[in-house]
Amino acid sequence: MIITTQPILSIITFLPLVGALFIATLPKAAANNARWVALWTTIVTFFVSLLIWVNFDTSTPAFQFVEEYAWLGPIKYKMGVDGISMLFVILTTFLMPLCVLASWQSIEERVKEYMIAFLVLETLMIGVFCALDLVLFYLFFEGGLIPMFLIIGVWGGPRRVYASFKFFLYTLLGSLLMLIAILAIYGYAGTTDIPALLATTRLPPEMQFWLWLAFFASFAVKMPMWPVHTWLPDAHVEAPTAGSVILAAILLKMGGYGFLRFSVPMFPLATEQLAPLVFAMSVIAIIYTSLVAFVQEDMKKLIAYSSVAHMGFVTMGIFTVTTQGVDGAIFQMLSHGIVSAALFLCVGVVYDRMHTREIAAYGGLADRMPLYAACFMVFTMANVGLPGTSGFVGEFLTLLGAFKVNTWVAFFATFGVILSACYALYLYRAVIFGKLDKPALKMLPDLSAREIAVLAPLVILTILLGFYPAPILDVTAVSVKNLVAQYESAIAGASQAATLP
Amino acid sequence: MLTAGFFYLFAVLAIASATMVIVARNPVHAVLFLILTFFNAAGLFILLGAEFLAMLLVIVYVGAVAVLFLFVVMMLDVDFAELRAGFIKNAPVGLLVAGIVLVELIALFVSGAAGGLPSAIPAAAPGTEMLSNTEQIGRVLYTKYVYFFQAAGLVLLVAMVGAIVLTLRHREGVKRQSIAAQNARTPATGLEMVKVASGGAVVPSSEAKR
Amino acid sequence: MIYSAIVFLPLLGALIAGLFGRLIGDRPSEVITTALMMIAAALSWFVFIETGFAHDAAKTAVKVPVMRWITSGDLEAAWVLRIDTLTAVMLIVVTTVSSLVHLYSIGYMHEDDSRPRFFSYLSLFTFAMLMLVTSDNLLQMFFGWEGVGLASYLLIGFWYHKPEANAAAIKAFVVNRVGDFGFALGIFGVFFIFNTISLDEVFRQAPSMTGKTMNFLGYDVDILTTLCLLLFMGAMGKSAQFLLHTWLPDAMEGPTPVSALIHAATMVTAGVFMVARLSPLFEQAPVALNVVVFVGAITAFFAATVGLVQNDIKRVIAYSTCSQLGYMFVACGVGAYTVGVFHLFTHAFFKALLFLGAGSVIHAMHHEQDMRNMGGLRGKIPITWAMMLIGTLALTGVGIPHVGGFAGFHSKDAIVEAAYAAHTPGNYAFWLLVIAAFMTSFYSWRLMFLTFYGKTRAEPDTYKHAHESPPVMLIPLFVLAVGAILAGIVFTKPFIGYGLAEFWGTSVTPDKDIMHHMHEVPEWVYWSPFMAMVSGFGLAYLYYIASPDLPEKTATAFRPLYLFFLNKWYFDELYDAIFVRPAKALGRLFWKGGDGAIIDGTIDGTAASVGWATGKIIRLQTGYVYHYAFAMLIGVALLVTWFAWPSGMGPATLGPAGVR
Amino acid sequence: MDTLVSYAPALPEIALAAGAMFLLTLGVFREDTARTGHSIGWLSIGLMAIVALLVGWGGADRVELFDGAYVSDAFSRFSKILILAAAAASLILSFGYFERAKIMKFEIPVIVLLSTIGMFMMVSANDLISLYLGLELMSLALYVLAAVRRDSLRSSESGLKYFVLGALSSGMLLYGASLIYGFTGTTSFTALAAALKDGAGAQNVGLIVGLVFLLVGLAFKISAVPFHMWTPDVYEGAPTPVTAFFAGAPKVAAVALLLRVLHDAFPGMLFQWQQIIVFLSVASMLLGSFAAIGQTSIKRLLAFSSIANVGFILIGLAAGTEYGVTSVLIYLAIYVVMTLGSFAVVLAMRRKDEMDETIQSLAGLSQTNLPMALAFAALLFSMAGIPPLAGFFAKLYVFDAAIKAGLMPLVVVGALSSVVGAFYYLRVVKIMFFDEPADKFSPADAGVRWVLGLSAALVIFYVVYPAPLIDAANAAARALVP
Amino acid sequence: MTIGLAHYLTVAACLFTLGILGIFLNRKNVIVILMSVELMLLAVNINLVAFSAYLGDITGQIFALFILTVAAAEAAIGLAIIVVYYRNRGSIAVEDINMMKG
Repeated sequence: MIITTQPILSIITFLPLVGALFIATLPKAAANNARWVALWTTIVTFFVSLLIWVNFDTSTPAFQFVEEYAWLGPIKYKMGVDGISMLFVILTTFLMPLCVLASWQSIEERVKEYMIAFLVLETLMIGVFCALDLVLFYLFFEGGLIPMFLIIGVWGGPRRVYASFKFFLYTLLGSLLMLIAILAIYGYAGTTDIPALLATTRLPPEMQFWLWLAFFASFAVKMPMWPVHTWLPDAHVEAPTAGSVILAAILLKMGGYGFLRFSVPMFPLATEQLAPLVFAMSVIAIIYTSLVAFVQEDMKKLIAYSSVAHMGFVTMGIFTVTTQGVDGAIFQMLSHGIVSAALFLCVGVVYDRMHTREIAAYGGLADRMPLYAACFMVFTMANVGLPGTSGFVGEFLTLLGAFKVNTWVAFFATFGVILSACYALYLYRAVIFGKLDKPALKMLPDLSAREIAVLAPLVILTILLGFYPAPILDVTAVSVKNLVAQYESAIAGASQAATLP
Repeated sequence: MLTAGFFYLFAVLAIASATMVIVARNPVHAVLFLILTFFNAAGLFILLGAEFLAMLLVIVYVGAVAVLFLFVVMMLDVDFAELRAGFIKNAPVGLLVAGIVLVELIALFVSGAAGGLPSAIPAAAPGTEMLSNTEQIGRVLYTKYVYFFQAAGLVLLVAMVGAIVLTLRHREGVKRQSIAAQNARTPATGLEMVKVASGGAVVPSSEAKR
Repeated sequence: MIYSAIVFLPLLGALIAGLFGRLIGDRPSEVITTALMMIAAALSWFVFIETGFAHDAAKTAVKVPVMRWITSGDLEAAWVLRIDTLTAVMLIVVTTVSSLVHLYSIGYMHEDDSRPRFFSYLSLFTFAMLMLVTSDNLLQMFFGWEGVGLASYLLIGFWYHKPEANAAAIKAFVVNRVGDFGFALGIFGVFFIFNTISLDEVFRQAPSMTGKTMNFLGYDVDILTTLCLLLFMGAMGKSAQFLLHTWLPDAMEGPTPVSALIHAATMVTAGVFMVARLSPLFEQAPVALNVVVFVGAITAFFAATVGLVQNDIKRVIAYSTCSQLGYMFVACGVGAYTVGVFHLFTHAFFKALLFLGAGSVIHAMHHEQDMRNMGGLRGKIPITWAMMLIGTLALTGVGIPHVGGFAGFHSKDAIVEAAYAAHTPGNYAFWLLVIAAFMTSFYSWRLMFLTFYGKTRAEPDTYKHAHESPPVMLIPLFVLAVGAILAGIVFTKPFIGYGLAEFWGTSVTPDKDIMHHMHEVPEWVYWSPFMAMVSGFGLAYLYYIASPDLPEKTATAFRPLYLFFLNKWYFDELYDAIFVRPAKALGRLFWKGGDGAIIDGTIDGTAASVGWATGKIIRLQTGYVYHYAFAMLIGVALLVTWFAWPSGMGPATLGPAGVR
Repeated sequence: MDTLVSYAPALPEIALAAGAMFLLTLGVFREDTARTGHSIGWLSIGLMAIVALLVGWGGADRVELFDGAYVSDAFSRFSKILILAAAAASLILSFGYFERAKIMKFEIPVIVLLSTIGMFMMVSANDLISLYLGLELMSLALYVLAAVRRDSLRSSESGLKYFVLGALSSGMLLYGASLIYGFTGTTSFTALAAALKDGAGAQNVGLIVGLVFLLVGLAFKISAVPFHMWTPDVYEGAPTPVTAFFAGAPKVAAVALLLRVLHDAFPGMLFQWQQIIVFLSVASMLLGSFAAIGQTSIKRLLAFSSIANVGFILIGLAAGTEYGVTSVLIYLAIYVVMTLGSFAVVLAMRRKDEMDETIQSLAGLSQTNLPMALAFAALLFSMAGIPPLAGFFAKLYVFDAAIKAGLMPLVVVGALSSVVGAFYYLRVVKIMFFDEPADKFSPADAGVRWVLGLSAALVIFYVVYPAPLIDAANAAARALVP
Repeated sequence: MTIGLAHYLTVAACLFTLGILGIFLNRKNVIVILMSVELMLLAVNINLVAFSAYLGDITGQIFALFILTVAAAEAAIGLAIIVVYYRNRGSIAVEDINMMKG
């Protein structure tokens, strides 16, 4: 194949950056040009990224499309994807054109800068999922803070300063601890090459414990897990629509991805030891944030809290370290990437018209906006986890995995499923149903062609993946199997070593 | 014994006058006490056999630096009535901290906890007994230590340039005699033909511009 | 192919009406969905006959693989249609009632301006229900299970302008979710124990698991009992059994055809279907079966008591449904699954008939549903009256013992007999069912009398304009009436009679003994439901025809009891107090208290203390040289002291300092 | 002739000194105008360029001169190049400012040159006396520079404060040097290292106290807490280009000197000085980060930021390994670039010839001058240590070095204080990007724009090709730590 | 009673401490601070000369020599700065030198 000889991942990663540089050279007034360039850049990136899906070999857990160049001495520039990371790349490239489209009209000021920030962010996000070196990973992981900070702060709502600072400092604190852990690994193993670390390095249990906690600090904040989740509602509420979309759909997934890539395989003993902690936090997240979501008055906040709850399923699934749990967690992340993105886009649709996100300001939109109501219904149901939507598969699998490990966890998490129905339907009812008696709403137009173009792919994917999740599950299967097998052998090895005198 | 006597004389006087330097209300007195301190220090130097440095201290410090101090003190014309050396509220704390450091240092020197203190002035190193202190310095100053000597020159250069940059003023309003300009004066530059409007005043063009 | 067509034609209809409804217009949407549904119904009958009456000794289920679904490790869940007799019975029930309701709705909904949506929902519901009944694994069943829940939610909330409708829709969904919570846990448990969720495989392994225990929530519990109870929880939710019943009466906020289809004939019976489908599993778990009997009996009794005093015509029927579902569960619980399914089958006809008839009444009365505002309608809408009468006769189980009667007579009486034959403690199941049968008769006739007899209490204007429904609404009534009359007589033998083994094949595993004992109950037992029915009718006649002031008096005399029944045993209030409001309060507490005060408070507090520290530090920077010098001196003093102290001296200074 | 050739390694210093004196003479004989100042300034920059070439062409080996008082090796060359770059850049930054302040005197570049010689002596010092003389040569010049705007009360006050405290610190340094000399009998680093081998000095409290005093004196120069107090006031009061100069070259020289002393003279007392450095490091990071939050003047903010940065530099120093030295040098280089860029921004904050140095005056800069806002934001994020900007790598290396040396707690403190630090950098970004725009700044001088652009570019694109800096720092560290 | 090295060091330490004290006890006159600095340097010189004598090594004295030189230069610069400051402020009281703080 030609593809394998090309640095395809680097091309995908840095294409958006090229687009951003191109936009930077445009004259200041050319807002529309900036939009179009951004759109085409993201679309081209998406189609190029499809090449890796097409050429992906699902029969091996090894990293594919690997590139390696000298960089910082022993620290290499190394990129590659496996079954766990590949789909996140696709998800990112897939959502970016939609984000650009969603921002088409809602962003009127400083369009050029906005598009540059987004494209830079895309580069960094793709990089996170492709990086095969710890330092390189950290670089991408952390670099995303800058554009996101600006996106929230410049184009955000009234409390954007508070939100952007909270977002930035919260995540920075977590990730600095991770950086220290990365350096500690580097110090111990003498390499930061991820495949090499995964394959050969067996860290001592004591060290695993601390490293696990340090990585956890970073990923838990990013996820975000209870009780370090409070930055998320604030960030979501203040961010512009596309910002929320990216935040919910991709940035949060970096946490889950990090758990899968680092915490579980590199620190299996610590994972086993500390999994109960994660379970407790996950279950609390599911129930607690669902209840909190139920009493929200702001649409975005409600969805943000629901994201926290859904991420609870992800962490729970990952730390069961069962095939189903991990499969489910990955699927849940991808599905949530689609669904939460769509929900935020839906909020954006009405926000663009009404400039308020207060739930009480709406009601009876089904009258004026039937198409919108239909789309919103699909995503609401996916959020609820209705079978036949993508939201179900992940939730089901994670719960299945959890039941194997701990019935209490499964019990409470399943209970959360009831609560998710409560808040999601409450939101839908308050916004879409009811009498259309608010005068401001009477002249609302239904979805425009552009909005349909944004939402339609998401509707299709939501339902398609609900009925036929195989494209995702097949890709992840081998890698997940390998992950679980490695983990189990590590645990077994350790307990064997412990029984020896 | 005699050495000891002189040592204590110089030491006590040095410390006492140094104390006076920092507590004297009148800065002129302070400078004078400083000079006294230097003299006593020079005495200590002589006890230690460093005649050259002792002389240098007297000549350079007392002769130049201290006088410079005195000069500046006078020049600045500070209202001495205002200069009270009143102790300030947290002086005790400062004294305490300084006292701690001092006690620690002295304890260090006296107890011999600092390893390797030579206890007596050794006999002069072989081969150098013929040389006076000044000769010894002279032998190495421009050979072994030429680098430092040059550097010290640069330090002094900086001091000179710096002092000039900071304090030298070309006063703008002051008219000075410029002989060259006077000599170069010609009728063309010195004379100006002015047409006087009837009822107007005679205004030189250089002033008319203002 | 046929099987696929039956299942997917409704989906096709739903998609056409849903996606292109506004494009192609109202009428085409209606026609297309209805036609597709009728084709499906016709095919279903064909399949039913082929499957149920094929003379094949070792009947096994036909499986039609459709598509892969979830594959993850050992978990293999595919989309497969499984056709056996039980499925076939359900197929005809679902498709027949559904197609009739479709047809009926063309008339009933003709004033509504979003008919394509309505028909799309109906077809969608039917598709989900068909997926449920044809499921080959628990996950697909769960899909159908939640799918019908969705459709139910959409249809109850179809008139989304009405706040009550919206509330009822959410209530239906959420309460069902509570049941599904158990169902889902049950599926997890099944997979955990059997490592598969395929029905056949689970059934094959089930006997080997009897008596074994597993750890669940910290307790060692019997595997099969636990799993069955968890799964049954789902059935309780869907079939509106006691404790999880509250959504069903409220669901009457939806359009009446919906009530007929979903909340009488099909969806609510899914629980019964599930227990029957999982009979091989339940048969191994007697404790679970006892629970099923208990819940069923209680529901049958409880719902009937509430039905006695309701004034809304649809709510009476709704409670009746609830009660009848209790009967079915009792049948299943005692092991007489086929009896339960038989009642399900007959009930579908007459209950749909009653609902559609009630719809016809409501239609005639311009959407008046309160029976206190009716009366004397017999002359105005005679055909509807006749149909309702047939339905009532079937429901109350009118028939001549040992000869035959309306549908309900055959199926319901069989349940009562089975309940007796099962010898529950004190025969409580039997007695509760008999009492319920009496009450059923009473409230059914009460409904008839209040609606059709006596002097009208309606608004004169409304009464004047009351008119018979159009043929498109009446035709379904006729068809259902035929079913209500004949279903019992025709199908008793294959369903519960001596032909049952051949008819059911391997699709249901009934308890052999119960079917045997059922036919050998004492004569008085055999007569008891008949007596209950007759006395119920007599009492109703007394109260509502002979001396119409009696109800008032009774109500006053037993006011607390009356209010207790009228307010549905105060379940809504109870749930509101112990679930809904605490949940909201908790949510608010977590939000303001947990997130706001504690978590953000900590963070903001940290930020504030940083600011505080900053202020302090800045004040150290006084601008005075002597302070700066002092700071330096302190630094020096600290460092010197640190090293003068032996601890700072390093490893080489363990001995006395200064010793060389 | 042979003697002269043998002085060749000291050619950079000799050239600088000769050049400085030549330029001084030239200036004296020219009219005392801004034009003269300008041309002497450019000539000085040219001289620095030539010297840089001379430094670069020096051999790779370690050469000792003047009876071992002077040493030239890869380490000194690395530091000298950095010093020259920083000094030249701050000279470029200074022209416009001095011209507008009407103090464009030819002496200023000459004094800068003289102080540069002092710094050269510092990084090449191999003897306590050359250490002291170099330090004083530099410091005296700096005192003058701080007060050079002599009609300004702020400038003279900052000069005065700097001088008084600087004199105090050099007194302490000398006291330490005298003790060290007394307890070892030598002032040569080479001899010191030999005498203190195998932990011989560890028992000697007098020596340790001497080391403490010496380090205190040096800590003052790098403005490590608690010897930092002069920094904010002097940075604020001194003319901005001078502040830029202060924050760059002298800091490089002082840190290099510190490295030189600790690694060349006291490798045997690592355990002792490590404790001091750790203390200074923790105090500097925390205090610098916290105090910066409350600032309203951008110059004071940068002052505290530089204090915090010194804390991070000291992390690498505390490691006490070759890798630690590498990390410190990398940090220094990146720090110099960031600092000069930031001061270029400060110099561009001018409205109608009035400098406005409050942070608030940057409000909405992204809307009035996007390139400048972006460049400054890049510098700020870099200082906060956010990848992929250069500042991240600086922190990465010092953290890594410290972790490899087993100083995990120190690194954790470093991480925490960089979060606090990020807060105040972010605040500036917030003011530039989120706030409503204030009035436009007057167009910046070409020199300022060039320095800003170049430093921003270096900070942003360092990630692409980091190898040269790493290689150079490695070589330098190898030279220092055998 | 012989006068040993410790005696000289003690004298020097006293002078040194007095120098430091002078810097932060004095609130009124900057010039006194300069004098305090001179005291500190003097203390250093005593140290160096004493060590030099007791070690029999001339380096200490050379060091002291350079310190004297530099101290003179330092005094010159210091006084120049004080003069400049005085011209601006009209005072050299230490308490007045606090325009910049925080």
